[in-house]
Order: sequence, then C-alpha cells, then structure tokens
Amino acid sequence: MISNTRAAGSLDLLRMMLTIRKAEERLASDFKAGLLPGPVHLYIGQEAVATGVCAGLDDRDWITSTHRGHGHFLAKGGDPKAMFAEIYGRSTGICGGFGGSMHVADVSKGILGANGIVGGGIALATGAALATQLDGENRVGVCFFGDGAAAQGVLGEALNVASLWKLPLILVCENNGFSEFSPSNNVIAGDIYRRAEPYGVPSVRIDGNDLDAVLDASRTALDRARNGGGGTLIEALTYRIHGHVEGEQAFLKTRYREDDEIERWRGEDPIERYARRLVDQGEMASGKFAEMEEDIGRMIKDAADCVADDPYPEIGNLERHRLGAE
Amino acid sequence: MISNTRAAGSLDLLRMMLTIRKAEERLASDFKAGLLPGPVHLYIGQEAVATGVCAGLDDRDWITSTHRGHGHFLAKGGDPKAMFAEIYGRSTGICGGFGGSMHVADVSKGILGANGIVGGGIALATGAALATQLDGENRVGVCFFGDGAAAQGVLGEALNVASLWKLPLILVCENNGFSEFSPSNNVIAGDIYRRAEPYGVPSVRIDGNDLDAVLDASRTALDRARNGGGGTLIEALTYRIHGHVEGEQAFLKTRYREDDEIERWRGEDPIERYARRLVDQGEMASGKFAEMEEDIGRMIKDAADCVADDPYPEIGNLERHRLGAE
Amino acid sequence: MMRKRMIHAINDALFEEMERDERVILIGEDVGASIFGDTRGLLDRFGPDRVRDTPISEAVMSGMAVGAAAAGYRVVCHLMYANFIYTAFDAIANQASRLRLMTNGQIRLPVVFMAAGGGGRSNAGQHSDYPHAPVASLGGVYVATPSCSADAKGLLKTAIRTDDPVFFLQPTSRGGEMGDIPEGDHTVPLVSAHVARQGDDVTIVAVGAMLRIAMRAADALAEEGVSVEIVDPRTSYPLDEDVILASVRKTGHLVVVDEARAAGSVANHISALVCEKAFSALRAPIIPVTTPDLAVAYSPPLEKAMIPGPEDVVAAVQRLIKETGQ
Amino acid sequence: MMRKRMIHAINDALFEEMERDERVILIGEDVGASIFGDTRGLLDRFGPDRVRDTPISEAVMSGMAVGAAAAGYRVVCHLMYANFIYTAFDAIANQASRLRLMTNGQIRLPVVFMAAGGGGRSNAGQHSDYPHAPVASLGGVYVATPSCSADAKGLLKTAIRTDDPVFFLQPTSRGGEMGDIPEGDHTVPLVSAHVARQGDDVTIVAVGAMLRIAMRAADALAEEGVSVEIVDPRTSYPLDEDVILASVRKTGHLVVVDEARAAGSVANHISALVCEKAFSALRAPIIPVTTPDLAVAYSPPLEKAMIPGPEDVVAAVQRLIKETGQ
Ligand SMILES: Cc1ncc(C[n+]2csc(CCOP(=O)(O)OP(=O)(O)O)c2C)c(N)n1
Ligand SMILES: Cc1ncc(C[n+]2csc(CCOP(=O)(O)OP(=O)(O)O)c2C)c(N)n1
Ligand SMILES: [Mg+2]
Ligand SMILES: [Mg+2]
Repeated sequence: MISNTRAAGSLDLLRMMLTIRKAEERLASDFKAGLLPGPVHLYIGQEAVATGVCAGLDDRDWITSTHRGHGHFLAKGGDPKAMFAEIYGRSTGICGGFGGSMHVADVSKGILGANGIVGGGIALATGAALATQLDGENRVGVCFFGDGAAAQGVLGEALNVASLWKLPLILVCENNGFSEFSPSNNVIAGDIYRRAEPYGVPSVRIDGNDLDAVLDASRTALDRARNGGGGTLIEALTYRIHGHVEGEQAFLKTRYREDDEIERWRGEDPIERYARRLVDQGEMASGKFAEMEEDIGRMIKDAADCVADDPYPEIGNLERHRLGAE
Repeated sequence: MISNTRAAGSLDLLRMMLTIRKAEERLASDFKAGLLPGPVHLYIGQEAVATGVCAGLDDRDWITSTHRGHGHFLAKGGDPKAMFAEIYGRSTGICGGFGGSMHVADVSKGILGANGIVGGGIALATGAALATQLDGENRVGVCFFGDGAAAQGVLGEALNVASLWKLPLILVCENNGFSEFSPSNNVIAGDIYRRAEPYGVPSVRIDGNDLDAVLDASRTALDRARNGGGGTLIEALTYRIHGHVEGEQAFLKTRYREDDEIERWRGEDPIERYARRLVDQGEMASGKFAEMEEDIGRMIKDAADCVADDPYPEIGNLERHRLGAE
Repeated sequence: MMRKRMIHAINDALFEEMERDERVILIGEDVGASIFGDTRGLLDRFGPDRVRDTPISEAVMSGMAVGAAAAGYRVVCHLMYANFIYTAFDAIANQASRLRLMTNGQIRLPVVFMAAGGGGRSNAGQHSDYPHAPVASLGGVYVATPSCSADAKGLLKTAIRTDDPVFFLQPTSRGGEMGDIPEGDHTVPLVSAHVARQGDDVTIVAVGAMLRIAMRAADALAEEGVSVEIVDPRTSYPLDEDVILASVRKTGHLVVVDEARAAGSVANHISALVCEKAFSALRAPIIPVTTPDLAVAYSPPLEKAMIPGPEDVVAAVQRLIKETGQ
Repeated sequence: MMRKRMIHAINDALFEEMERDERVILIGEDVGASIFGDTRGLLDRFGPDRVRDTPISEAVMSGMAVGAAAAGYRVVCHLMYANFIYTAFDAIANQASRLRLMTNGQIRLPVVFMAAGGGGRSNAGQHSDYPHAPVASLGGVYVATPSCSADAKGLLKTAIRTDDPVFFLQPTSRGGEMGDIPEGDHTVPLVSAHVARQGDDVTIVAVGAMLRIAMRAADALAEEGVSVEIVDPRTSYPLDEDVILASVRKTGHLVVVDEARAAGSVANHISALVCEKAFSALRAPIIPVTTPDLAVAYSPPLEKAMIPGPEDVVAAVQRLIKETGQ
C-alpha cells in the first residue's frame, strides 16, 4: 500500500479508498465475531473525504481526527497492520494497545490522532496550524470533524483566531447527516459551511462522495494555506452506511433512518463512482477494478490476520506513562 | 427612581440614564477614595443600551449581565441603595455582601445577576429563555455581553440552540471597542452581528449611544420573541469612557487608547444626545435637564451615603450557604 | 420488592419524578434514542418540550440547565459519559456551584448533572474517568455515587427533588446489574452512608461500582477468618461522616476502595476525615485501593490491571493486618 | 542574591526561558498589556509571533496550546485568574493530561498553564479559587504552587523545560511580595518539597500563599515553646513524599494548611499519604486548616474569616497538642 498519497495518481487514490473500505469491512466482521474489546465507529461510505484531503498532504502536515478515525489514519499514511493491532489491543499496535480505535495516532506521519471528544480535534489542529505558521515551512493543520461537532462552540473560537492570525488551518466538516442518532437538522441550524462567513474565512460545500470534488476543494484550500492566505472551511456532504457505532441495534429500541435512505446512498458509493469515472475516461481498464479489489482485500486480510494474535501489552508498561517516568 | 421602566415615558428613560451615570460617578470617586474593597468596572458612556433594552422588559423577563453590570441592574429595576450597599460589602447589600460589584443580582426583578465569567451569562439567559418558553407566558431571556465575550464559543452554541428551538432569547452585544485592553479588531474577526446569520437568527447593528435606536431595535426583537418568532442578536456600538477597571493606570505601563478618541466619544454622550433630542422636539423644557440632573445627583448621593456605614455581614451567615443548610 | 437492572431503576426514577412534578425537564444529547437506556421512553411519554435532544454543545447545555433552574424548573442535564463533564465544566464550576452563595441564596439551583463513569468496557482514555473528586472540589455540588439498583433509583429521585446541584455519577459497567428495589416511591437521602455488610475486624469504605468488588473481597477474607464491615458512602460529597467514623471506631482498621485515580479519588478525603476525627481508634495505617494516576488504557489486560479488583482489596486488607500495631 | 517581587521573578523566568529557547511561545488574553505584570515587556522583546494576545476563548486557547506543543513548541498558556481554568478545562482534562498515555508516548506535551489563584483581594466568588486539586485529579499534569519569589522563578523555569503539562498556580495576593532569588539560571526541580523552617514538635505542611501564614504561626508558637517544622511541598502534585514523611516521622505531629476549599484541597492528599505511610510515627490526629467548602465571599470580613490566617494555624496546633496521645 502507499504510505503517502501526496501527488498520488488516480489509481493510488482508488486503492486508498478501497484500502479503507476493506479494512473497515474487516473490522465490522471482527466486531460481529466479538473479536474487538471496545466500540468501533466505521467510516464506510465516507472514504472519498479522507482520501481526497490527505492526497495533498505529506508527513509534515498535521491532521486531527475523530472517533470515526480509521479512514483518516490510513489516508494520511498510517500502517494498516499497526492499526489493526491497536484495535485488537495488542502491544504491536500503533499506540501499543493503550489507545484503541478512538485514539489511533502516528506522529511520524503527522497524525495527531483520532479523538474521543467530539470537537476535541478542532483546537488541537488550530494549535498545530499555529506551530506550522511559526515554523514557516508552509505546512498546514487539518481538522476532520463531523456535522454534530459543528455544534461545539470551539469551532467558532477556532474560526475567529484562524481569521485573525491567518492560520494555515483547514477545517473539514464531514456532514454525514447524523449526530449519533439525531438527524443533523434536529441539532444543527442552517448551513455549516456558512458559519465561516462572518469570520471572513472562505468556505465551500461539496459533494463528499465525489473524490474529484474533494480533491479540487482541498487543493484550493491547501494552496491558500501554504501561501499565507489563511484557513478554509470545507463542508463535505456524505453519508455513513454503517451505524453510528457497530452493534447499535443491540441497544437502540427504535430506528432512526429508513432502509431506502441507506440504499439511495449506496447508489452514491464514492468508490464505485470514482472507479466508473476512471473507466469511462479510459484512465483504468474495466477489468482492473475487480483485480484491485481482490489484491487489497488480500492485503488487508493478511495485515489483520498477521497481528490478530500478537501479544497483549505488558502491564508493567503502564508505569512508563506516569509523570516523572522518562 | 422608577422601579420598572417598561413602557416608560421619555423623561423616565432620561432619568434612568442619569441614575446610572450618577451612580457610577459616585463609585468612581469612592474607588479613588479607597472606599471600595474590590474591583469595579464602570458603564459610563453605555447607559443607553441597558436603558433602552430594559425599557421593554418587566420583572418577569429575565436578564443576565456581565462584570460591567451596574447599569443593567439599575435599568432592570434594581435598587440603587441595595447596589451601593453590596459594592460596599455591607449586610444590607442586595446579595448581603456575598457577591459584590461583579455579582449584583435581584431575582425578584428578573435580574439573574452580573457575572464575573466573560460569556457566562449567555448560557444562563438561554436557559432562562427556555424556561419562559415552557411557561408559555411570552416572557423573554435577555443576555447583555461585550464584544470581547463574542469570542467565547458558547455564543455559537446558544445561537444554534436558540434557532433550533425558537427560544425567546435576545442577545445584546455591547461593542464598546475593547476587550480589556485589546482593541476589538485585534481579537474579533469580522462583524459580530453577522455571526447570527448562518444560524438563521435575525440580527442588527445599531448606534448604541442613540437611545431611540436601541428602543427601536429592542422593540422589534421583543415583539418577535414574545410572539414565538425566536431570538435576535443586537450589536450596539458604544464606548466605555472610563477604563476597563477603575485604577487601571496603576498597573498599566502603556496606554491602549488616545485621549482624543475618548474626547470624540464624549461628544457622542448618549445622555446629552437624548436630552438634546427631547428639547429640540419640545418634549422637554430646556431648563429641565439641569434640574433633573441635580435631583438625581441628590438621590444617588443620599442612597450611597445612607448605606455607606451599614454593618458588615455576620461571619456566621457563611454557614447558611453550605450544602445541607436550608 | 422488585428486581431490576440499575439502568432500568434509573429510568423508573426519571419517569416517576417527571410524572410527579411537571416542572422537571430533561436535556441531553440523544436522550430520545438513549444509548444507555436510562432515558428510554421519556420523550414519547412526556413530549419534546420537557425532554429535549440537544446539539453536542456541553457548554451551553450545562449553562442552560443552570439558567432554566434559576428561572424555576428542575433540570436534569444528561452528559452521557462522565468525561464530558470536563467539556461542560465551566458552568458547573463557575456558575452552578456558587450562584447560591454569590446571590446570598436568592438563586437556588435544582439541577442534576448525570453521567456514566468508570471503566470496564475498553472505552479507553476519554470515556472511562470517574470524576467525582473534581466536582466535589467545588464545594457546592452534591456527588451521588450509586452502587446498586435501589440506591440508583432512590438517590436520583432525591437528587431531582433537591434545591441544590447534584452530580449523579452512575457506574458505566454496572448498568446491566440486577438488584432488589423497594416498591413505591423509593427515595434515599443524599448524605446517608449505608452499612452494606456488618463486620468487626476491618472497615472497607467502597464507592460506587467498587461495592461489589469489596463484597467479593469480604467473602474471600471471611474464609481466612477476617470479619469485614463494608460501608457504602452513597454520596462521595458531602460524606456521611458519622456512619464512616462509627464503623472505624468499631473496627479500628480502614481500607478505602475507589475506582477513580488516586489523585482524583475521594479515598483521600475519607482517609483525611478518619485520621482527623477517629485517629485514636485507628490501629493501623489507612490503605487506599484506587486506579493508578493515569487515564484508563484500552487493552483489556491493561484496563483490568488498572481498576481495583477483589484481589487488590484482599491484598490491602492483608497488608493492613500485617502492619497493625507496628 | 537579588531581592525581587514574586511577579517580577515570574517575569524574569519568562524572559530567560524565551531567551534561552526560541521554541518557547506565550499565548493568553492581554499578555501584552499584562494586568498582573508577570508578562510585561515580553511582547516588545520577543514580538507578536511568539507572544500572542488571544481572544477571550479559553477552550480553543488551551486546546491550541496542546496542539502547538504536540507539533513541537514549548507553550506557555496564560489563563489569568485560576477560575478560568474551568472554562479551559476540557482540553486540559480530556487532552493535555492523557495524550501521552493514549498515544503510548508518541505525544509529549511541554505546556505550562499559568494562572493566579486564591483570595485576599475581594475579587469575590468567581476570581478567588485555588483549584489545584481538580487539576491534580487528572493525574497527568504537574501542579506547581510557589510560595516565594525564588520558587516562583525556579519552578516556572523548570516547568517550561518539562516535557509534560504543568499547571503553574501563582498566589494572586502575593505578587507584590519581595524575596531573595539566587543569581543566574535559578531552577527548582518540580517534585522537591523544601523544609522552610526546622523544628521538632510539630510539622506544618503549608501550600503556596499559606507558607507565610504558617511562618507567622510558627513564630507565635515558638513563644509558647512549641518548635514547629514547616514543609513547603512546592508542587502539590505529585507530592514529594519523602520530605513530607521524613518530617512527620521526626515530629510525630502534622497540620496541613491549604488555601483551597477543604473538598478541593491537597490537605486531604497529604493526610492520606501520611496516614498510609507514616502511620506508626503519628502521635496525634492530622489537623487540616483550609477554606470552608464555599466560593470565596466578597465582603472583606467574610473573606478574611474564610481564608486561613496565622491564628487558625496556631489554634490547630494547640488542638493537636491537646489531643496528642488521647
Ligand atoms: C464532548 C463529547 N460529547 C459527546 C460525545 C458522544 N458522541 C460521540 S460521537 C457523537 C456524535 C458525533 O456526530 P458527528 O460529529 O456528526 O460525527 P459522526 O459520528 O457523524 O462521524 C457523540 C454525541 C463525545 N464523544 N464527546
Ligand atoms: C472566562 C473569562 N476569561 C477572562 C476574563 C477576564 N476578563 C474580564 S473582563 C474581560 C474583557 C471583556 O471584554 P468585553 O466582553 O468586551 O466586555 P467589556 O469589558 O468591554 O464591557 C476579560 C478578558 C473573565 N472574567 N472571564
Ligand atoms: Mg455526523
Ligand atoms: Mg468590550
């Protein structure tokens, strides 16, 4: 797999989306099989957003992510093996088994981590953007967050300071229509992208299931940020095909969305749409996709299988993280 | 003095502004004389805002205020004597000497209190607005806050929920040009009133030193709120003639504004402007103002003098506020 | 008597109190869908006025609860996971805990902040705190920490009827646990520790989810001929001093079991209390059994090692006996 | 040696560390104007990139400090009054204190959150907390509590060089106090309690501003023939256990003086420590001297009665002597 999608070709991008998809499908079945110790929030259906935004980033650009963070981790160059091992709670995990699904991070790749606090990544990315501005190397801070997170006041605080200081901050709101089990319009007033306007921060709403649209919008935002033009808010409309959290049927007594809504969105699958586009425009041979899907499926299966039984962390390692221990 | 400015006549409103002015001038000299135990933040120059907004309120409408809260307290019908006693730290104070200048409150008048936490009143007023909505008696919640407070994220959270629930919430931002010692444009990006737009909350910017403009804007907002039309954000442009806090010269090494700026704003004095308007339009005899000023000056002097030496609170009263004490 | 899961006991309490007093309202994220099941059915039963799904806006939510309570309602503010109380902390700490004193009792606040705390589910570092100490540190907020179905119901019903703020901290890992509950209007006074097991040799004070752990340890110790008395404080703030002190005066030995970090435990408060007021009765050191001073780790073996188990309690008691009279 | 006010010692520490390491940056509200004087001159000297006046946005400010630190800077985040740490609490509690563990040490956070705490100035209920316990409760943040100019300088310099978060809590009422400071690069290790006065009969552990109170009490007690040893913990979290225990083992008696509320004090932590690890040396109850469990009241007599004074400490020691061996 590609460890850095920067300036990647279209086939690389397709591979990345498939990598995320296959990894998450594996996690879904692992969860069903009771192999995951904690909760997992899957990104299936939103792959184009992480892939398109991270395509323009490299290891020295920073991202912060959410509780639904596997896709961001992989798209920014995180290692699938190390991610699976982490979610399995193994010592070989990217965080040694200390963090789990909601905290996958790889600082060497510029991934400050998934985050279990909704909106928590917004201020962290703002600080990372401040750091890159001080470094003066045209790096950026990118924050992925959800539509529900847009209700956290810290978003307005970040927009204000990003505007005042012209921070190279890219706020990517993945509007997947739900804040847990609440439809966005029950908890979000008006259009999220417009919330940047009063602060003088440019913003745009795009089709988040159209990889090309994501690539365009993030290229524009990145050029602006890298050239001292300050921040941008991108609202990417998308949809999560799976539940808010795997296994939610077990505790939800009522349904919060209709099957045909899900079906409608399956028809908008970002991976199929992009693959079709590539075939139509002759950038990919028609048989290629199935083959690619199979390769990546195998790669993911191997990655997961080979760490599934890795040892659990040593309990003694807890001491390593106490204040005073170095 | 009038204990309730609702539907008050223009002379009552002028009296109210003068009452606030005289009370604050007394506090300024008391501070200089070392008679005040704690810090005081004076409202001199902003009187038209509190007076104009509270003119449309009665005791069963709720307000929340700020660290600069004497004007709101008086305009909403708070008793000057009880306010002076509080600021002098006496047992006869409106809060028994427990709160002081930054916490003057009179629940019987619908005054939930001045507040020492910048932005702290925003959520409280939102909750009070929710309560009035549930009561179904067409009451409102009004929050006074400053331009600096507009940087607190809770403002966006309140706008979002006020819009979703159509809360009878009136957010009154008194933009006096400074957030402590920072000019607004160093800490606030864009126009504050426009921050309501993305949430679909109506907003307006007005000349906060023009009482008539304040009356108009708040009447519109109140009619909307009392008729189920939801909230409004009013940004009132004004200026604080005194420092951020009395005695600031003692610790500030550099000046943060020019004298001529202050002079320019003295020329915009809301009281003189309104008095002139009344005289010009024959609503007030030209000699009347001086006389009124003298009466109110005397009233305030008497109010302050008569409580200045009231007893301090009994130390035993502390126990009354412990959990479990009734 | 009826047998119910703790989560259903909490649900009953909410039903009964909302039934009993129409001024009781409930706000929180997805209280309609109810991820824990404790608020299930309330929206259907009492409607969207009194049961409100809120946006993800803990700052305004907690402050709104305070404002609505000041304006005459009894507000239950559901914060979901206890770590989110940190997100909501400003209004709890700077407003809820102190408006009573600052207004000299003009404002009383019948607000219940409820949340699920503690580990055991691999929810990892941002979803497993048991933050009773930081709330207790405020002085003005009761902290109720139920250990069983009956107390969960009885304490919550009392909390809702209390005129001061209460933090109701239910144990995340115990929601499914069955317990006997008295029929009818079952209430439990807030500051009323309870002797859960009679014994002569050692007192164990066990908070919340730790009660069952202590019970198990007591059974094991009984076989070694050690007779353990177990005290459940029921509220970790304020403490029911008399019951705790009486038990220690009888046994002369104390072990305190608290799921919180040592530095965030009330074990320290209980030790300090006993060491000040029952020192002469103490025949050995007071041994705390707590989680180490770290966020809870994800991997099951790490989490299990961190959170006190019966074997840790047994070891503490054995150590205490060994050190007796040294 | 040079004599300096504590506030100037803090200012020196900031100058020297920003001079020494260009990756040290300072953010906070009006750090340019500097209401306390501790940040005076830094903006002129180091410029607006490294010294940033922020909007009133504690949530993004504290989270930004975390993000910038994760991205390679040493961040000093000035929160002004310690109560505002509650406003900033989310990022401190849910991010700063635990990112190290959750990422298995990939992220280390050299961040200093600084603020002025405690009463004595009639700043009233929202400006007088001494919130070291709630921060200590997190486990992952050092809490430095200087009592004098030398420690203020030395602790802050060390804090800035530390790779984990530190809460530097300076006493509001002591900024003007003069003290001797060693010349040159004076640093004080974080966990290094200090015996401020040698004695044989009773140990007094006094935190921050309480040190001077304890010293006064010790003088008075000396005249009664009671020889007092005084220990200054310097960091209230983690505690330097050895120094505290050694002193108690020598004297057999302990009084703990803490300006915080009893429920929010580290007096409890110190009592618990001693009662667990030096029990056999204890010859009398441990007596805490703290502020009652209330917000600090405004009126001077009330405030004075709430905050421990020498007479309270003397009374505690006398009580302790009376109860010895009972
Ligand atoms: C501060 C905080 N409040 C509440 C939660 C519980 N929670 C977890 S995910 C979630 C919904 C987030 O919705 P959105 O931001 O749209 O992200 P999505 O799940 O749709 O990807 C909530 C409320 C949390 N984790 N943190
Ligand atoms: C949460 C919080 N942060 C910081 C402060 C310190 N502070 C007191 S007043 C003030 C400036 C407020 O400016 P603005 O809102 O414009 O009100 P104004 O003083 O101009 O009336 C600040 C920063 C505070 N009291 N509360
Ligand atoms: Mg969403
Ligand atoms: Mg202002």
